[in-house]
Amino acid sequence: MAERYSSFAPGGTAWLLQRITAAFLVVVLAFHFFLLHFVNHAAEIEFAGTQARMENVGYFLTMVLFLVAGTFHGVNGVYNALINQGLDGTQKKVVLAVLVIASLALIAQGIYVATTMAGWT
Amino acid sequence: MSQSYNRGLIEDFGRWKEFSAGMWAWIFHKFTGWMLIGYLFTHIAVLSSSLTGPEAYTNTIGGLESLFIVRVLEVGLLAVAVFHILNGLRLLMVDLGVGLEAQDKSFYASLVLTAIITVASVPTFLDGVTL
Amino acid sequence: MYEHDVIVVGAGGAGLRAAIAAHEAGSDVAIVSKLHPVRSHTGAAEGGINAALQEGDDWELHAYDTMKGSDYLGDAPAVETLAQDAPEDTMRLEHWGMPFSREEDGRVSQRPFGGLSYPRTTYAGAETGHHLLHTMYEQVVKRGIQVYDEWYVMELATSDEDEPNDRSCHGVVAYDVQSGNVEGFKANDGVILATGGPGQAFDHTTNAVSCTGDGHAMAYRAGAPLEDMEFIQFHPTSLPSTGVLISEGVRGEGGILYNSEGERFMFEHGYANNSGELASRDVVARAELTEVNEGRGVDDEYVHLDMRHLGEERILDRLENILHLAEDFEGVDGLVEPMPVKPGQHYAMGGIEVDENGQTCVDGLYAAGECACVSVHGGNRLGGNALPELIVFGKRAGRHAAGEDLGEPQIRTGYGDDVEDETETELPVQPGDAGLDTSSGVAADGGVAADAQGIVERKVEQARTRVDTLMDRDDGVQHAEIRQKLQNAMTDYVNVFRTEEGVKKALRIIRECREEYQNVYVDDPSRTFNTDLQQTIETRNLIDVAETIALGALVRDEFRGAHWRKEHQERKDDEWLKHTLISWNDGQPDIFYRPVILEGQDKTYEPKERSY
Amino acid sequence: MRGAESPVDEKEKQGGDIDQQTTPEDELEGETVHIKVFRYDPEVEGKQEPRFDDFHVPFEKGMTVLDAVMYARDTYDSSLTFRHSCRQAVCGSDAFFVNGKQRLGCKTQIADLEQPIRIEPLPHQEVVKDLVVDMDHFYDQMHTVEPYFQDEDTPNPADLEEQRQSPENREKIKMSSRCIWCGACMSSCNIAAGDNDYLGPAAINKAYKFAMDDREGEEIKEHRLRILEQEHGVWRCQTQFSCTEVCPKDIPLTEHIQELKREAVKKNLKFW
Ligand SMILES: Cc1cc2nc3c(=O)[nH]c(=O)nc-3n(C[C@H](O)[C@H](O)[C@H](O)COP(=O)(O)OP(=O)(O)OC[C@H]3O[C@@H](n4cnc5c(N)ncnc54)[C@H](O)[C@@H]3O)c2cc1C
Ligand code: HEM
Ligand code: SF4
Ligand code: F3S
Ligand code: FES
Repeated sequence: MAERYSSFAPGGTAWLLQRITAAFLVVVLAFHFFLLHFVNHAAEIEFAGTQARMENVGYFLTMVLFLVAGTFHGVNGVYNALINQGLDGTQKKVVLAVLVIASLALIAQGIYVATTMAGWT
Repeated sequence: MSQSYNRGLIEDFGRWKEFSAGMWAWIFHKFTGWMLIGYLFTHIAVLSSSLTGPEAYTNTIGGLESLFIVRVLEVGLLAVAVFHILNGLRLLMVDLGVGLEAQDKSFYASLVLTAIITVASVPTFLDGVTL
Repeated sequence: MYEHDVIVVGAGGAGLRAAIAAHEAGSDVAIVSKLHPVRSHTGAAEGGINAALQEGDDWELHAYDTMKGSDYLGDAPAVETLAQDAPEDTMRLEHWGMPFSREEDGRVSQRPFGGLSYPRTTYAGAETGHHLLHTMYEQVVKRGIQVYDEWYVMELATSDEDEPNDRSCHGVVAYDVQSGNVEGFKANDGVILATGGPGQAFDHTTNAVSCTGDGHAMAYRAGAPLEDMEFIQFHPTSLPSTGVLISEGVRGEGGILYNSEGERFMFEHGYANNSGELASRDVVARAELTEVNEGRGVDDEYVHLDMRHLGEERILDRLENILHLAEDFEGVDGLVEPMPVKPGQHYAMGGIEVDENGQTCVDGLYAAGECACVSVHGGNRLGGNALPELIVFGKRAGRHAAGEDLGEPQIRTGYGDDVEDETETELPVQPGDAGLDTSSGVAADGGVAADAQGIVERKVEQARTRVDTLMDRDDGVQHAEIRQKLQNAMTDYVNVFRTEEGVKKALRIIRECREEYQNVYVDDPSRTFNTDLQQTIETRNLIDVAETIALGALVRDEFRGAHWRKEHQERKDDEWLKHTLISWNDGQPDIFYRPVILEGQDKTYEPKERSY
Repeated sequence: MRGAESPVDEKEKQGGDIDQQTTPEDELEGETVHIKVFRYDPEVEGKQEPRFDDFHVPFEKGMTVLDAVMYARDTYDSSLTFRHSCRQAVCGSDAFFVNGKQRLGCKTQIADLEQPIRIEPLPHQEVVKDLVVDMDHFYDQMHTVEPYFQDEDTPNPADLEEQRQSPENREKIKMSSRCIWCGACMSSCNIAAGDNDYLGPAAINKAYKFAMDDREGEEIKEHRLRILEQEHGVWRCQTQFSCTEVCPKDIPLTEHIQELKREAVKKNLKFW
């Protein structure tokens, strides 16, 4: 008989967050795309425009949250996909570590860039 | 990995023909999700040019946007994002237990809508770029 | 060699219940089954479990109905035990989580069934057997009882004293279907056979392909007599093309039988003026065949069962799976058209002779469930009485094998001073062993009985030789041919209507089958999952079982319960209030009789005219 | 039909290389059915390399895939191996991969299929021989969810007192209780194929049956949810729906899994 599962690591939190971030992303991603491709054409983007937008604290915060949510959602999605393919043991731990570091780096870099854009550095 | 007796050609090819709507949706969602996260990393990298200075930023963006290939890729990205969003909404509905009977129809609807939105946005995306 | 206190052969309702009971009594028990437990044919039972649960009902009424249904061939101590224990054992199933159908107040539902004076058939949709089987398997999993699934039991390891009553059973020999390895299983305290029915002896049957009477044949060859084998129940409503059963529940809920002329023949032709469609099964089955024989059958083969008038809601609620069955196996939509039905072999009332504790005359050898004959069903089983038998007598066999004291049994077994020898009937052919087959019942080597270990080992050797012989032979006949011939003979001549000439013909054909079997060979050279080998062994068992059915049908020259004889149209209570017993007698079958016990705890069941 | 000994039988005994075993179509009168059956046996020369054998069997109204393979076995090649027993979709032995879909042989009408009919063992499980696959992993997963009723204070059976259950509650678990352990769902699920530890739709459905049964009580329900929400439990399901599509008992598996996910989330939210 199969061993009973002993470690009760509830995966529900990550699952729920994946859904919540998804719901959030729908809104901001649509906004983002619309703003930067339809309202302002991507080709016409200039630093000045970006800075103008970033200086708005609301916009800044939205973008940061967008980044954090997107990173979590994307990286958690990738991680889940790998577990679905049977990733296990040490390999799993290594992958998790790499993904967490990459995410943190991405978020840090992103926030740094955003503050630069806003001209707050 | 699952153990399965090597059935040679039978197992390797042909299986995809037997996929159902739900399986295709899963594959596409996965594919588009990976594209998006890949893009997110690239995107931040590109935006990092602003750290060097405003001109570098403007030039990088402008330079990239003047390339036809980038525009095409952007259309692709839009398609990917739109599908991921629409199917993501479908999945959210499924998670809430709404409209489970129509799960295959909603998948097909996502595909069709994605195609329409993508085609409709081509003029905007390709505006002002030359080959 | 594997070793356990109690070995249960078979994992249907009876086997699982026996194993749980033995386990609860503190025994180290293991189940050996040729199918994974949830594949057992108990899962096919649809209708329900009879148990006097409700206030207005009473176990005595249940016992009375059963006795009457049996046409006074049931043994009262067994019948009363069944009726007394069924309520509690049914309740226990509920406590184990079995999803019974419910009333508004949350209590389990009961419905009317043929031959019952009170609606006491407890059910779970139209899938009662499925739920019963799964619920008990769940309990087996919970208790961690060892199950050897896909192990085919070939023979019993029984000592070889001359008198079966002196013999003892010490285990079984089985082979692992997946690998083909033949191994011994030593049982310190007892072997319980729960191998189910022998339906595959017939061509048109509601039984599974795995219902091949293995337990019957093994016990028979080991010396335990088979009892009342001539009593075969033919279910009046099976689908014509496959034999798939349409539950009696349909008639219980109000389904009506029509002939091709649209007549409700049960009433209009006077077969059962009171109960109509709900008369006991033998009555309805004969009525249908009479209609067909008199030219009022549909397509000259079947009649119609109509439930449309019950309304979609009620049908979906109570009989939903009947709709699926009719659709999937006959292509008929029960909501818009009547369903074609005809009688099909359904149940064997007879079986391995046992007492109320499930024990045979061979020490340490038990039988329970459909393969056993206690006897509660006598000449005819009432619908919904088999499932309670599984749990009541399965439990008793398990407890007794595990060493619990259940009191002196009142029913006697084996050859003894209370039996009467058969003398009158002339047999058309010599039944029994045809010589060359290497499968014999007991661990004989001419010497003194060895110790338990030795007996099992010797049987393992014999079984290995037998398998090798079958596998090594390169040509001859294949079992499928013999099996088909046997099944056809039984369905043609030992069916609902029996004539002396017909039964004799069947016996001759069975003899031919036996002789052909001497040249049987297994074509598949592989040891891995060799179903060809397994079925070849099963076919041998079917021959033994079919022969006892035909022998019983020949000697019993009366009409009782399910046993109808053209030349003898009346029940002969003066002569035939006795059980037919057939003993293998090391290859020279013996027929003898034991009187029926009609004296119950505090009343005697006086045979009455059976009218519905 | 016995006369129609397939000529290839001979070749097989010689262990010759045969990719195509063919029963002569012209010897059979009337309408025939063409089936291509997957063959493999680790022990028999010529079958160690998987191949497909062709059989032509006479068609009859109402014939099922199981009838066809049984006919082929009994008439042409007795070594053709598959599990089967009840012939009426209750024992769950004969789930095969028929024309690219997991189906019960006995419940699949030949008339509904395109010919030639390809019959293979269930994908994603080890093949033991021909159409027989190793079911152990499936059984293990079923056992993992503690598939038995747990309630400590049931009444004494001798009092003939049942646990009350409303008809509505019984209705709620009705579909889930129909599972016959055929394994079709598990075989169809990509996630189960990739992740051996995934409980799989059948086991989760089994747990659903108990978790939703009011007779068991809240505490045990929580215990069950804890088993289900470990890493390889319900969260692995990616709502592919193929399990629901193939289930011969029409159990809404995806719906049940989703409901359990929500139950688990709800339960966790309570602690926040
Ligand atoms: C279609 C149908 C509907 C029915 N409906 C009802 C009903 O509504 N109510 C009712 O009371 N009764 C009903 N019956 C009768 C009742 O279901 C059966 O009599 C009963 O289920 C038999 O149970 P069992 O445990 O004796 O045998 P089974 O359930 O047949 O189990 C036999 C077991 O023995 C094993 N076995 C057999 N041979 C060997 C061997 N050689 N080695 C190892 N293992 C072996 C098999 O693997 C199996 O596990 C119905 C029967 C049928 C066929
Ligand atoms: C805009 C709205 C979005 C919605 C509604 C959405 C929805 C979802 C949902 C519901 C899932 C979970 C699938 C599952 O576990 O069953 C998912 C997975 C995923 N998402 Fe999104 N998402 C969105 C945006 C994004 C973005 C912006 C990214 C990239 C940064 C992204 C990357 C991913 C990835 C990588 C996965 C995992 C895919 C896989 O299974 O391999 N998503 N998405
Ligand atoms: S859930 Fe359906 S497909 Fe899965 S094992 Fe049970 S019956 Fe078979
Ligand atoms: S196919 Fe698999 S992914 Fe979920 S919906 Fe069914 S379990
Ligand atoms: S043979 Fe039992 S399910 Fe098909």
